Formats: sequence, C-alpha cells, structure tokens
Amino acid sequence: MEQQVTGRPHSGMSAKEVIARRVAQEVRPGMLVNLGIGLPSLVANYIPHDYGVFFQAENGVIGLGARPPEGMEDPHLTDAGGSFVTAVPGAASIDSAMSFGIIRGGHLDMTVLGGLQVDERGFLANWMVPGKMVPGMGGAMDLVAGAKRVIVAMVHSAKGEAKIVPECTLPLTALRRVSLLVTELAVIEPTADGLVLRERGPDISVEEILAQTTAKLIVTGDVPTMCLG
Amino acid sequence: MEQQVTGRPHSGMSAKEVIARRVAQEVRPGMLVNLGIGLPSLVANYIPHDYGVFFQAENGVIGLGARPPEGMEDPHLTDAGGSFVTAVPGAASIDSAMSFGIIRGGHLDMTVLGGLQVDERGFLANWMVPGKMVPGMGGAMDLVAGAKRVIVAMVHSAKGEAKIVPECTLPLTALRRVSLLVTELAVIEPTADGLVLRERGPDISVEEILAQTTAKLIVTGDVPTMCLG
Amino acid sequence: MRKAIKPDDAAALVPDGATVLIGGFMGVGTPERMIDALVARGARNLTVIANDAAMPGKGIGKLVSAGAISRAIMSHIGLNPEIQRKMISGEIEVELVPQGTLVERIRAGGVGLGGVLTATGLGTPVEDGKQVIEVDGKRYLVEKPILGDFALIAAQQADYSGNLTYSLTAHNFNPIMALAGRMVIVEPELIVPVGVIPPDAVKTPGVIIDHMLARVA
Amino acid sequence: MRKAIKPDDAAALVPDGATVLIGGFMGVGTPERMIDALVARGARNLTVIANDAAMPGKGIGKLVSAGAISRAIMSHIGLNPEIQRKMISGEIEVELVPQGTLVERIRAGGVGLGGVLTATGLGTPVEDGKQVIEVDGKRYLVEKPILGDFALIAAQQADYSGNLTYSLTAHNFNPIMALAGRMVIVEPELIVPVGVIPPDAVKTPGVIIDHMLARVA
Repeated sequence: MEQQVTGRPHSGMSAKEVIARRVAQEVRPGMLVNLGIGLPSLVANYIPHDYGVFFQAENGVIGLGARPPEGMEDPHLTDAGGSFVTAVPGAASIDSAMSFGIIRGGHLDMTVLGGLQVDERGFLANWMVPGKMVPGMGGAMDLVAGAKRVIVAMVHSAKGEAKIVPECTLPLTALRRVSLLVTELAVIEPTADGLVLRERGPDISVEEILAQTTAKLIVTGDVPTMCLG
Repeated sequence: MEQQVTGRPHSGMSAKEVIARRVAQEVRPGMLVNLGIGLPSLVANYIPHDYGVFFQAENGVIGLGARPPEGMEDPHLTDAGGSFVTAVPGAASIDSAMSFGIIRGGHLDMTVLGGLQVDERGFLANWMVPGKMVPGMGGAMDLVAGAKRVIVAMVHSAKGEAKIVPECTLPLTALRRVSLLVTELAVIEPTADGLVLRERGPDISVEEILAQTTAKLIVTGDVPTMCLG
Repeated sequence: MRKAIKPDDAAALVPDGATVLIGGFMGVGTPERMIDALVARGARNLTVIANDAAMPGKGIGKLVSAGAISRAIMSHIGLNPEIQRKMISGEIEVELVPQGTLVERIRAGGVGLGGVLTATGLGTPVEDGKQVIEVDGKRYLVEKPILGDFALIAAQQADYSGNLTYSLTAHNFNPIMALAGRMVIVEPELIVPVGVIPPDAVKTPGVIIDHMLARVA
Repeated sequence: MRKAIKPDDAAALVPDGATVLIGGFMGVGTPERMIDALVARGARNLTVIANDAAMPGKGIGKLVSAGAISRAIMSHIGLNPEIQRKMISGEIEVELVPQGTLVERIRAGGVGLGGVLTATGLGTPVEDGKQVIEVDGKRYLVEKPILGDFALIAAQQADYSGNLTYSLTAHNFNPIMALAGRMVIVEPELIVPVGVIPPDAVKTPGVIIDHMLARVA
C-alpha cells in the first residue's frame, strides 16, 4: 500500500521481496484481499493502485489504507497486527461477526498467510509448534477454511529443515487444500494429484528446489521462471 | 400509545377493552414489549406514558410510537401489521436478525399475543387451523419460544366453543408454557401443577368461568376481581 | 467501482427457474423497480425466499399475480389471498418457516455456517422431517443454511463502491440477504459518490454487492 | 433512561469468580477505565472471554498482570508473554478458540441459538471433545453458545437510553458481546441526550444495556 515498486527486480533481492512480488501477481482488479501480518503484509506494496483492490483486516475494516503520517494516527483504526492504518475512500467498518461472516461465507477473494508446513495433500500447518509458546490460531483457521483462494507465502525451508513435507507433523490449520504456495524458490500448486511445481525462482534450478523439499513434487516439462512484476 | 385512558372503567366496557386494560397492568416501567397485531395492540393505550416502556415491532424498530398525523407518514416506518407508525426519542432501527436475536435471546421482557387455544400444560396454539387458509406463523413461534414473559390475550371462548382446553387440538406454537392468560372473564396462570385461576372479570362469577372452560382450573380460596387500572 | 445498470438489464440476468432472495417486510424495503422489471420480462418458475408475499399489487405480490413464482419459502402469506389460493391449487409450493429461523438460515448461508440450532419450532409442524440434536441435555432443531442464486435487495443509499445504508423498518431482511446471494443486485433510492458514506455508517460493505440499479432517470 | 455510574461502582457489581465478556482487539475498543477499576478493586478468579489478551499494560493485559484471571477463552494470546507464562505454570487455564468461531459462539448465546455448525476447526485440535454432525453429507463441528455473567464493552457514543455507536476497528467484539452478557456495562467515550443518535445510526439498541460509565469528570 505504501508505494508501487516498478521495474525489473534484481536477482539480488531478498527472499521476502521475491515472495511478496510473486504473490502480488495473483491479485486481480477489484478483489477483496486479506493479508496476514509479517511477510504477507508486504504483498500490498506490489499491487498497482489502479486495481481498486480492497484490503480487509479481520479486526474490522474493509478498505484498509497505508500507514498514517506521524501525528495523524487514530487509536480506533488499526490492522489485525495492531499497527495504525488509514481508511481508503469507500471503506466500511464492520464488527467481528460480519468480518468473519465475510471470511467464512466465501466473500473474501483471497487470503495470503504465512506457513510452517505444507504437505502433499495441500494442507497447511501455520499456528502451533507443540512444546513452544502457543500464540493461538486467531483468525487463521477461519481464513483457511473460508477464503475463496488461500495463498501460502513462506520461505522454502527453515534453517535447513524442509517445510514442504510429505505429511504435516505440526497440527493442521484446516482440512482444506490451499490454492497456491509461493516461496523464494518456487511456485507450487496443490492439486488432487499432489503438489505440482509451476514455476521456479530467479536463477533457481529445479534440482535446487527438489533438494530443499521432502514432499514429492510433480514436475512436467519445462518449469518457467516466476514473473515478479 | 394514542392516549392514556384514566378513571374507573364501566362494567359496560367491551371484552377487548377489559382484556387490554388488564394486560396493561402487567407492564412495568422500562420494559421492552412486543404487542401482536389486533387485540394485543390495544394494550398500548393503557400504559402510562411516564413508564418509559419501549415497544418493539419485529419488522425492525425498537421505540415504536403512535400513528403519525395524516400526511406525515414515512413509507419506511411501519409496524409488523404494515400500519404507519412513528419513532419515539431513543428509537433504534434494527434488521431482522437483530430483531429476532432480541426476541429469541431473551432480551424481550414481554410479548402479548392472541390465542386460538391454551391447554392445561400452558401450551398455546395460535397460528393455524387445519383445513383453513394458512397465513403462516410469522414471528409467533420465536416470540413464544423466546420472550421472557408470554401473555396470551384472547376472548374466553369463541362462538360458544371453549378455547381453554385440556389439550390443544390445533397445532402448537411452541412447547413453552406461557406466563399468563388474560380473557374478559378471567386471569389464569399456567403453572407446573396446571392452570390456576387468579382473578375474575368485573361482575363475573367463578361458576361462569368454569362453565366456559373445558380445561381443569385450579381454584383456591377467594378469587379476586381483576384490577383494570 | 460498479456502474449502475437499468432494471431491465438487471432482470435479464435472472433466469427462469432461479432461486431468488427478495428483501422486504409486507412490501416495505422491497426492490419494487427490480420486481416490475422481472414481471415485464415474464420471469417464470422462480423460487422466492422472502419474509412474506406482501399483498396483491405490491412488492412480491406482483410476482405472485404475474405467475412468476413456483415455490415460496416464507414466514407469512396471510395478507395475500392470491398466494393462499395458488398454494391450495398447487400452483405454488409454499414452505412456511418461523420468521426468526428464516433470517438465521439465510444468515447461516451468507456467513458460511453449516446451520444453526434453535428451539423455535420444536413440538410443532416445523419439526417434521428435521434433524433434532441434543446439546447439554436440551433438544434443538438443526436448521439448514439457505443461499440464493440471487439476492434482490432494497437500500436507502449506495455509493459507487456498493456500500449501503438502510432506513428504519426498511432494513428488515435486506442486510442479511446481501450476504446470501451468489449474485447480489441492490436497488438504492439514491447513489452517492464514493467517500460520501462514512465507514461507520455503512451497513453492507460494497465488496459483497455485484450490481446496482441506476436511479430513476 | 439510565443514570451513568462511576467505574468503581460498576466494578463493585462484578464479583470474584464471574464470567466476563470483554470487548476489544489487541486493546483497541476495550473498556480501559472499567478494567482499571476492576484491577483497583482487586478482582480475582475471573473467567475472561475476549478475542485476545492484549499486551502487558494495556486492556486485558492489565487484568492478566494483576492476577485477576483464572480462566481465559480467547483466540490469540501471542502478544502477551505474561499470559503465556501463566498458562504454562497453570495459573491461568486457557481455551483457544478460532476467532470466527468465538464470535459466533458469543452471538449464539446472545441471540438464543443452541449453537452453530462450522467447518472451521475440523481436523485440528479444535475438534477434540466436540460433537460432530453431518448435514447433507458434510461434516461440521457443533459449537456451543457462550454467555457471560457480564459483558464489559466499549462504545464511541451512548445516549441516556443506552443506544450505542462504535468507531472503525473499535467495533470488533463489542456489538456482539452486548447481546451476550446477563448484565451489560458499557464504557462510552461520550454520552449524549436521548434523541441525538438517529435510529439508523444505533448499532446496539439501549434496551439491552444495563449500566454505563459516566464520562471522565
């Protein structure tokens, strides 16, 4: 939301930027989109302003705008991460029942969420690591169960450990197959047949992707390089 | 709501007036009350203005006021019977989900409804006569199931046929025991033990009441005459 | 941004045989111009889900008279003798639903719930054929969600983002039905520029609206 | 008409051991003065139902720090390390509920439903110990209603009938919790005379409100 970044990205860009830029390509004009906090929130930076995209924050605003200038914050207008935001023209305040009604009822065109694991069934685990501090699922389970498209935006592996695995070992977020998985190395589409490798990152080979993935990936023909806008 | 009628009623008053005046005695200051169309709606005429009673119409207004002066009707402000009304200061517009949320959720202090039959269990039948035109239950089932107090306001018998019966022969409105039954002849309280005769109408004897009632009535001690305000 | 369309073009979007949620309570808060356009196009075989059938010559009553309805799911039809006659003759199949249950079923459809549990209707003909479950020792009817192919609703103001406000007892089923139509068409009394309706005044967010009728020329 | 009361008098109405619904989302739209008064009175053993535990020093975080809470039903506690520690030590029993399910359970309590059916949580630890039913071939969790002995909510404006308005993301759970407290205490930022809030602007009708806090003197 801050500003539109244009021009061809350098190969030297960060993993997060690659992911955010690639996810932004999935957004179509007029969509209603919910971005999770952290990495997913960066996606807003790469969506053209003239798309008329509305951002929903599950705490109660449709039409979330950029961070306000200093001194112009409204204590009653924050995003789901608690950061001050603004409201775009045409914004609407909603209560939590309406907010999750929109999410659960299939009115949300797309949600972008972080992930801990995604498995061959396309199931996501992203809210809990047993034995660690448990933050709670917040809105994640409703978002994954209810949004029209669920896009997982995460780094491909964590400290050398694969995150794209045969079967999630962490507690699932929902029984729903997510729509797309975007990492800095690959774009992967979960299908009824399994995980299909659709695209590879800039200057990344299929072999490198397979080496960092313990799940079986379906690779057919040439795998194009991802477009980063 | 039209005007407060004061002074002692004459014994020559109509059955409807007796019933409406007696039901009005059940209303306490500050209550939220829903009055059914027809006879129950007359109750409003006998509630003191300074009681601060709010009337709810299930079609969507809390704080229903009197009929507007001619030419000052608003096509968007009617009661549940479709008649033009006004809104008192402090009125609130609500949608049907909120309206029935208030009814079903036990927030409505009292509903006054007409009746076809009431039986010894205190069950009400008031929405359907098999073989006749079926208007539909509208809000009646929710009102009887959900209101804190359900008061049935009806003439004691219809064309010589008892309406207070051992067991309803007409389809029930709800499995809930109503709170009070007011007719022009009697005030009857349904209890776990059965129907208790609490009061008798002006110049009406207990024998007259029993003669027009096929349900068993529990009569203990003197039965006082109803107060009509 | 949504361009406003003419009633005839909106009516052309609704095919014969469609399931249509229509807002209004005895004709108050009903999209009258949309209904007129459906009658004019000769719509047939509609399943209409609404609080009531209004009265002949008003709101949904016009669809009844025009023979556009083959099935109705409503809470009250008592002020429209015509639908009562058509029900008895078998021309219109009528399912009667308690009003509070009807609005919760539509809401459940709109907000993606699998249904709601209610005590309303227990021990009455409403219970017939329904699943009954026990929760903490109390019995409840399982009432299923309702969705429409279309929701045809009336509003007071719209902006060109589709954000809506409603007036007094013209709210009724409209804000709930707005959630439960696969395509939502709104008939506002007034359309204002984006930004004119403050966020806190919006009762239906425009993102769930598909089309709106242009004002009367 | 309702007289506004002082926070201390309101806090005195809430006994130790009560089940309390508290509005707010990470401290936004939380009744802060009411919470301060509960802390000042030394409230103990509360069951708090809220979206989250805010953070230390803010909103519900103050109740956590003060040792006022023995049980919490929330969707998120991740920004408050203190409640996480107290959960692990066993000082606070925490039930985690998906946010959309939590708000629907509270709504169900408030509007007198016996529960709602949702697919959210199926196949996750949320399913543990819950009734699962099948409707039209699909499986759903039966999620039970939640009611509080008290609902402590924040609003933007109140009139002396108790009618409420809310602002932007300070709506969150407040309008829903207003329906689900056996006693409802509201902390408005501003109290205006009856008639000043137009009927269409009212989001919570005053008839369901029991008490409101007086403005800061």
